[in-house]
Amino acid sequence: MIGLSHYLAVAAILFTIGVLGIFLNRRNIILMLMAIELILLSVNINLVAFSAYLGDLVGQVFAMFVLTVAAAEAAIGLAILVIFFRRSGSIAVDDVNRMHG
Amino acid sequence: MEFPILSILILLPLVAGIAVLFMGANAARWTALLTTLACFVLGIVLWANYQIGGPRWQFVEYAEFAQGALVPAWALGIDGIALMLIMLSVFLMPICIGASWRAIQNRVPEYMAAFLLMEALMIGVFAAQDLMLFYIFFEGGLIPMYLIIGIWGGVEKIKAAYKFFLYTLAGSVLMLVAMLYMVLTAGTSFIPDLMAYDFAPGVQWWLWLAFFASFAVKMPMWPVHTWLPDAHVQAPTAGSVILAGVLLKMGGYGFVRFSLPMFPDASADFVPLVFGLSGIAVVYTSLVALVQKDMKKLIAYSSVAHMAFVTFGLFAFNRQGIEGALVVMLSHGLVSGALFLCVGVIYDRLHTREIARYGGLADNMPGYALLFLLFTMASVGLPGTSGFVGEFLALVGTYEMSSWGAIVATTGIILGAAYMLWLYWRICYGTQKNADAAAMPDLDKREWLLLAPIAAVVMWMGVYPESFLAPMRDDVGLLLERLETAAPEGDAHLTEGDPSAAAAEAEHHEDAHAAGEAAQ
Amino acid sequence: MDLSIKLIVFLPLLAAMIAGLGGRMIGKMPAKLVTTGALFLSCFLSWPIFFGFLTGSNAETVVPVLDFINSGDLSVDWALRVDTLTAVMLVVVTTVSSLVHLYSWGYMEEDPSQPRFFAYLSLFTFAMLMLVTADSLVQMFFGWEGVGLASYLLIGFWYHKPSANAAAIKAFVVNRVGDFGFSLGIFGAFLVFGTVSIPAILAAAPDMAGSTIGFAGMRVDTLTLICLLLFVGAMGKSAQLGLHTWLPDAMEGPTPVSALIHAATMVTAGVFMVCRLSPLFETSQHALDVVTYVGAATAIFAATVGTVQNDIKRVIAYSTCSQLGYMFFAAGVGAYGAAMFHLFTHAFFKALLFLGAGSVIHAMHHEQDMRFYGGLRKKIPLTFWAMMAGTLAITGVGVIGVFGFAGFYSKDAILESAFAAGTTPGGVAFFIGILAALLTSFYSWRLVFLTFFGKARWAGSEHIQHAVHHVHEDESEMAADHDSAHDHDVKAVEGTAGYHPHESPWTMLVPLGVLALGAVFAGFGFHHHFFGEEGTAFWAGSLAFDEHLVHAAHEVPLWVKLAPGLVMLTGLAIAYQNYIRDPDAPRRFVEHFSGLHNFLMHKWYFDELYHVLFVKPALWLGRVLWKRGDEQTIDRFGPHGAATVVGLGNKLTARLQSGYVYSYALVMLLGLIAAASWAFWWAR
Amino acid sequence: MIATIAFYLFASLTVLSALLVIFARNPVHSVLWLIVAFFNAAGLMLLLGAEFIAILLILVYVGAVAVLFLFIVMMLDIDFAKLRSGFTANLPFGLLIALVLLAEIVIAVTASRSGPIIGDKPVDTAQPNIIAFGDLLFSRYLVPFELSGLILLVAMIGAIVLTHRSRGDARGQNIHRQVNRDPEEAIRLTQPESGKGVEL
Amino acid sequence: MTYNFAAILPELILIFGEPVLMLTASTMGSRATKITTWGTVALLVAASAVLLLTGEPSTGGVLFGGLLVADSFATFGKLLIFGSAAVTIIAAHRWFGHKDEHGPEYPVLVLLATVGMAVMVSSTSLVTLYVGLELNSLAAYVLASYRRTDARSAEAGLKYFVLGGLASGILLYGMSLLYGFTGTTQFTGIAAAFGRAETMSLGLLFGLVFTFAGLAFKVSAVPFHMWTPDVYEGAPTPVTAFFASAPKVAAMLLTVRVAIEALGPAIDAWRQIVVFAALASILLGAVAAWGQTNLKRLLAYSSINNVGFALIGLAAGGAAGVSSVLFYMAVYVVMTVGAFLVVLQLVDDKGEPVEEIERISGLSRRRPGLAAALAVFMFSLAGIPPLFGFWPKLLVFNAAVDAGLIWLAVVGILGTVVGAFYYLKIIKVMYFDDEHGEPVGTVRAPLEMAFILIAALFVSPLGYLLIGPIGEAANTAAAALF
Repeated sequence: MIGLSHYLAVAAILFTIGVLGIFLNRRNIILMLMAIELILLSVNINLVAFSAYLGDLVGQVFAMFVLTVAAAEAAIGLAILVIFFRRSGSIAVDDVNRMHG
Repeated sequence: MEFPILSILILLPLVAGIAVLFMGANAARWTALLTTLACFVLGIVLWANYQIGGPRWQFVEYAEFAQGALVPAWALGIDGIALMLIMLSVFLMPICIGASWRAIQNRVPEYMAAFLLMEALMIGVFAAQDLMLFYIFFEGGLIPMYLIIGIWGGVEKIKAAYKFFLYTLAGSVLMLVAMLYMVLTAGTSFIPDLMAYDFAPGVQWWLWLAFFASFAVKMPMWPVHTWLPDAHVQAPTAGSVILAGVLLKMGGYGFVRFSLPMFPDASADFVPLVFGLSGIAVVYTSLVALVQKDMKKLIAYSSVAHMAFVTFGLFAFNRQGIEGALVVMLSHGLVSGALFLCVGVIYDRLHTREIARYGGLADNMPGYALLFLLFTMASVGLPGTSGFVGEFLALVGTYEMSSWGAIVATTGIILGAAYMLWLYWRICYGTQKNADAAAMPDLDKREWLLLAPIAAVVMWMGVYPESFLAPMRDDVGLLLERLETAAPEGDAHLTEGDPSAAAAEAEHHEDAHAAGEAAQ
Repeated sequence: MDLSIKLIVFLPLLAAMIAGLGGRMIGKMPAKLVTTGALFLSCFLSWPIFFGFLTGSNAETVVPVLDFINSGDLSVDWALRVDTLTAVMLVVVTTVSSLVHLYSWGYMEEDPSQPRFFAYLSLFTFAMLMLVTADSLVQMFFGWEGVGLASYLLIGFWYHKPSANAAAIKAFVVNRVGDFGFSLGIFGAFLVFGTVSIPAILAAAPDMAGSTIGFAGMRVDTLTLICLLLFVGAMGKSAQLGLHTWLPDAMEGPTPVSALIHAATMVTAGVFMVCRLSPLFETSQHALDVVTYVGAATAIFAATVGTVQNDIKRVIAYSTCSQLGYMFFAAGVGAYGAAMFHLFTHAFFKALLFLGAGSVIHAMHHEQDMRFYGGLRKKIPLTFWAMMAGTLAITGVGVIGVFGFAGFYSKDAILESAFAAGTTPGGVAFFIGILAALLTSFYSWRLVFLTFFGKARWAGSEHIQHAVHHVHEDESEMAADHDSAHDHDVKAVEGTAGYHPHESPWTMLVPLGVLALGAVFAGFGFHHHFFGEEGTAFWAGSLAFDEHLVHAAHEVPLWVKLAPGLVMLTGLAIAYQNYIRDPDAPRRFVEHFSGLHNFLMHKWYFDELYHVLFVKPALWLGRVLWKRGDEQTIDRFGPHGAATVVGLGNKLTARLQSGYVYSYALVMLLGLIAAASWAFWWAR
Repeated sequence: MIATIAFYLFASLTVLSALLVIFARNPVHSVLWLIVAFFNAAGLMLLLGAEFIAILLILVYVGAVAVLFLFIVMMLDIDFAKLRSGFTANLPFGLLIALVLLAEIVIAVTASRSGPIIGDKPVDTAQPNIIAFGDLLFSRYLVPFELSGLILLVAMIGAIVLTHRSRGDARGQNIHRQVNRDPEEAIRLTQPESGKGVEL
Repeated sequence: MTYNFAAILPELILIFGEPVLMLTASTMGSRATKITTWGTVALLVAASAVLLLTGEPSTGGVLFGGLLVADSFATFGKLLIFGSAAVTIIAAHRWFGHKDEHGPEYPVLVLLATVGMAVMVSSTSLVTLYVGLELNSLAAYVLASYRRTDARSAEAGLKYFVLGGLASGILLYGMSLLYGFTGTTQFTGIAAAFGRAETMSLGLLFGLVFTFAGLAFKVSAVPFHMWTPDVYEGAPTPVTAFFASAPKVAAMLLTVRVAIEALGPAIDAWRQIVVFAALASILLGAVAAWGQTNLKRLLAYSSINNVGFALIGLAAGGAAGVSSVLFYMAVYVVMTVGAFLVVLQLVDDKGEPVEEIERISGLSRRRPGLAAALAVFMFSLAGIPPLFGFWPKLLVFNAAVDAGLIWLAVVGILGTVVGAFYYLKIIKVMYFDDEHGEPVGTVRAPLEMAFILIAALFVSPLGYLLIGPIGEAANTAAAALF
């Protein structure tokens, strides 16, 4: 029988993969943005699962807001990515290192 | 409430300090001088109107910003001890301005502003009757002093300024936590109330240690004294004068005002610690002073040694000790200030503080040699000068508490004579080695005006210290009452013998052997 | 008497201030006049007081002047106490001082800073008078330190000379070691008696007998402790063995200073103090024994060293030291009257000797090495006779029951009472005293023979050569290149090199004459009062006068009475043999016993020992504590250490802040995991 | 039973495609795997009875976000060959702590005493999901809803502000300038001297 | 359901004023920027005025079924936020002035972020919290990379975005757990669940941990501070000034509200986390600031450092603790805005902004007033009496001591000593060092100078006169949470 825990576990795995995507990859920033989308997805699964098992729609409403924000975030993230690319000609993560210390 | 003289004493230099920022160099000098002189006059008025034997707190003022125990109230008021220290401050201040008259040529308005601010804060420290107000004034002094050292200081001014600032800050922040605890526990930040509040003995320990951290640094006591030589050496002359003359006294004042009356039990418990550190300080810093090649550094180290007499005296828990310590504070304020001025006089001429560059100044600067000699002798505690009265009383008190303490402290007067006289020899006596040093003119009028008043007061305090002791007497008495229950017994306490047996013994000299055993 | 004592004490101070502060303005002559005049006035006011006590018409009084320190029980006033003891000191101090002032007119004639000199002298006199009139230990300490200051200033008067400066500082610091004890003694006395007033202490002292007190972790007998601590002070001021090293060096000062301070007055302050506090000392036999032994040891030590010194002033200085030893052991055996008597006579003849020596030195153009003297008897006859009077006095020439020079009475009194005391310390002191008397006689006559007899030997002296070529050389310049002559190898050449010493001016000779009178008659004139049948009445309780001892001293066996005279003659004979009949003998002696000679020449190596024991370690420790302690330990682990730690932390954070997004994310994640793990732990 | 199989299918595919998003070499492939992941996640939500969110997920994510990603990846002239393919040096460490995190979360959220107030079975709601959803959204959650409109406004303004370039060579219409043009400035009258007119 | 729109009038003013402004501006051509700038400022002032005038609504402040609240806590926060936003908008106007980069969009974005912040401080539900937070964050990402021509600006935006995305993911995850294990998104409901022993669970605790982690990012507390230095340095200076002030207040107040209202019963659970974050922030902020050469970066670490002190107040908990945090933030905002305003005035003779610390050497001679003001701000930030910056520090320590956390106060206060070091460094450069930087050009900016003067007077000892009013306001605001 599939219970709440299963969904939560899936979400947890997705969350971890998303986090991994952020701090493990050196290839490109787009991947990072996608990793963030994965994290948000995991949250959505969480919210919907909880919502379903609680019999409370608020979780789904929340998930909708998360979706909205995710879309907006993607737009802004990609915009920033574009201007960064214009400046440095690269989207390699290692090149985002002008400031440190 | 009548004339708010204390507020005016604080606000006058503050306002003048802001005003001079907008003036030219000369106007700033004159404004600063006139302001400090006005403060001095006010100080004299203060002293003249202080009723010896009157109420404990006089010239009381009180105003509140807001509700709450923690919120600093504008609570001012002085007792005799504070009065004397305020007098010291207002007396030294015009001298400091005068000492900087020519020596400071750049950023004069800022300089004068810093000094005036300093004066306001110093008076505030001694006049504050509210714990938080005290702390604000106490810590606030760091800022102008930091700037004075840092901007107008010597070659290594930055290191010295940092060391001064961070050392003293580190010392005093712990005190702040203790103050918070006290206000929360006692429900008041009014110092006279706190002085009568009995904190639980266990708590007293921690509070005492926190306050000690602050005052020990300020004092400074060994081993947290190392900021002092650097700060003194790098500061401009007037800065050193204020530093040695007044700022160091805040530590001693703190002990008298806070540590002793507020935590009498802890103070008694920590006597061995204080005496131990003071004893080390006396010997240690005297020896270090002996080998210094820089005049100011030598005097700075000697200050540490002298301030150890203060701590000795204060923690002797008896009248002689405490009064002596207070007189040492006053005397050291004058004498070390004067010595720094003396250094400044020749520094202004030759721009070096290296002892070896001078020599034989008694030839071309006899007036200078005379005054320098006087201050040297006052520094080594020659009777007839202010140095003696304080040291003597402090040591009498110390002896009553601990003979070991007195023995160690008294070695300080031997070493003190050695390094001060050796310094004097190398500066004023001997043959002239350098043509430029030999060509230096004697004191001019301005310098006489700076040094002669100090000399006069030093002698006054040495010959008739009653003027200075009288205002403080009742306050010391009250302090002693407070300490009475806690005061530990001295190690030198007397055990009555059997006079008849002793008389018999005196008749029969051969009984010496028995007396020898008794002596063990 | 109230007014006159105030005048006596404060006139010199006034004069000192006028001459010192205004010397530049008013000029040399007025300064000299003011100071000398003031002193003579003091002197003339003092003698009547003394005679008043002598005749019993004066009684002990205390003249209050001003409050001084009031701190609880500790109450000290400025007050002038006059009693017999004070009166004795008053005349000694004012007389010698005024004479020395006068003498300095001549002696210091060429010095450019005479006002300063006279101011110092007067200042000294004031301090000394404060000391002797003290009614409390604190005021005594004031005078004590005041004379120390004046001594410091006067020894270092020729401040261009490194040796003078060194000697001045040494004098001050060594005295401070003594003061260390003195102060602790005062503290202790206050603790025990609750007062620092001398009469009160003396009155209370017997009640304290047998009590004990804690000191430095031990329990000791109260009175012994206080007496010994005070005695340490006396040792320092009176240059007793151990703390004596400053006195010979103090001869760097001008000779009048040596006469006044380092012979007649200041150095006897210790003896005065013991006598003043004699009732206190009487309560502690241990303390008295220590006083006796120290005095005796000093007497013999200084006498041995005195026998080999070549510097005329150093010989007299060691002689002073030795004589002070006498005084102390006299006090130690309880013969305070004898001690004061010797102090009194010694003041005259020793001042005389010093001033005479000064006259010689003046004549010899600041040559002080006796090996460059010789045959001066004819050149400066008046000085010679004055010196003879002094020598006769110090060696104690006299015929029992008939007449004797000053020292004859006082020294015999001391020796006899030591014997009469009948104690072990007394006996030891007696025999040592006799031996020292032998040596005293020897070195005193040696001095006379080397200086005034034989042939002129000053051709080799640099000073004389200097004088011959640059007659008008500034005196202080001369002094500047003068080096302590006793150590380097001197080639004394016979001959005058064309230099003919002249007798000193009258300003110098008059004091010599006056003092010579004192040296001749002081003993004869006053011995009944000081240490005789009239003693009790004379001292009138101002010191612990022991009549029994006086009687015992008068009834000692004959050999005891004769012994001093015999050893004096022996000393004279040895000196005559070695310096008149066989001038080469000393050289042979030195060759044979070079070890002993070096030992004595180097003053038993005290200076060297102290240098190794105290001076070097102090400097070394100072340097170590400064560099290793302050800089390398406190600063290193304190502020600099903290700064280093923060700096390292800063490097660490800078590395952490690598600029890479993924490492930032990693840090965040680590924080998250840490918090999550903590939640696990917390919820368990 | 079917629900169980469906769950495991969707779940495993979601996880797998998510992993491939991370590990794919080509960003284009990553985006495509992301789309797969969204589809499967939508499937999971369908299983939970949240039809509206499931549809929304596909519409918004697949229809807009993923396409946007693709668009950007294509638009940026990225040399994919030059992109470093490796992972950070702390890969093993990173994996380790990721596993720790995962383990902690899984234990925490699935622990037996995790949610006593939650039943272990989805609640069947009588009302169709979308109606109830709408009711809630436009009544109680009106303010957040309106605010999310502001969020989209920010996204719009932000994207425009950041990426919009006024290129010098592009000729656009400046209405403001046109309207406000002063006739005096529009024409410039010149009277060239003969022979010195337009240089050809 | 009835809507009490009157209670959110300030927000409504902003929300509806903005489109009007934008539409007006779009027809104004070159004057558009000016219009939006001053228009926005006017809107903020109007909103603040409404806030001040209306006071707390009679409904007890709870609005929209408990999604929002208009209590005095929110009012306190909003006033600070609106005020600092207005000042930073004005400052930006001058700073961007000579460049083409400044567009009418800038004030709009700030204003939208401000609306988000206003929602943040008044939200009482996870949903509104999230929406407000994201509204603020998204605008902030754009603002950080606002100078498109500057690579550092783009990098700042990118870093901010990626890390912010991660942080909001973590926060969301935590909130989803909170929602799941309590069944509600209302703060009060969550608090009730925490309060009941039988509902307390590990999952709930994880929700708490993740939520705090996400919020810690917003207030840039260690170890979630990593973005701060880079973003502060890279973002255009007016934006940095904005970041350091209003969002910090909003995030801190939000954190306080969540911690007290939603997670209050679990104070024992989060106190340790907050204590750790506080001490780590104080220490790291101080230590890391030490070697900085860039003024903005140094101020970034300073903000981390200061947040640590404010968190001490939170760790103390209770009304006194919250009040101290509020007081702290009020004074902090003035100090930090003042400091940034000074930094904004620093341009070289070509008009380029000066950010390197060593280039302001000798500033005390060239611009004595400016240098004095900066010195005052630095001493005040360091918490040295008699400057007013001392007082809020004292209050948070007092709260800690009151709560029995004496050791926390001791360690924290020792942190001020370490912290003092780098503040002194700036003063040292300005006053002690010889001039070797290029001459600093003068910007004629009377309005900014007036702001600087006001801020300087505020942190001067005169500020102590304000202890009464501010303290009262803070106490009232804090009381709203209990």
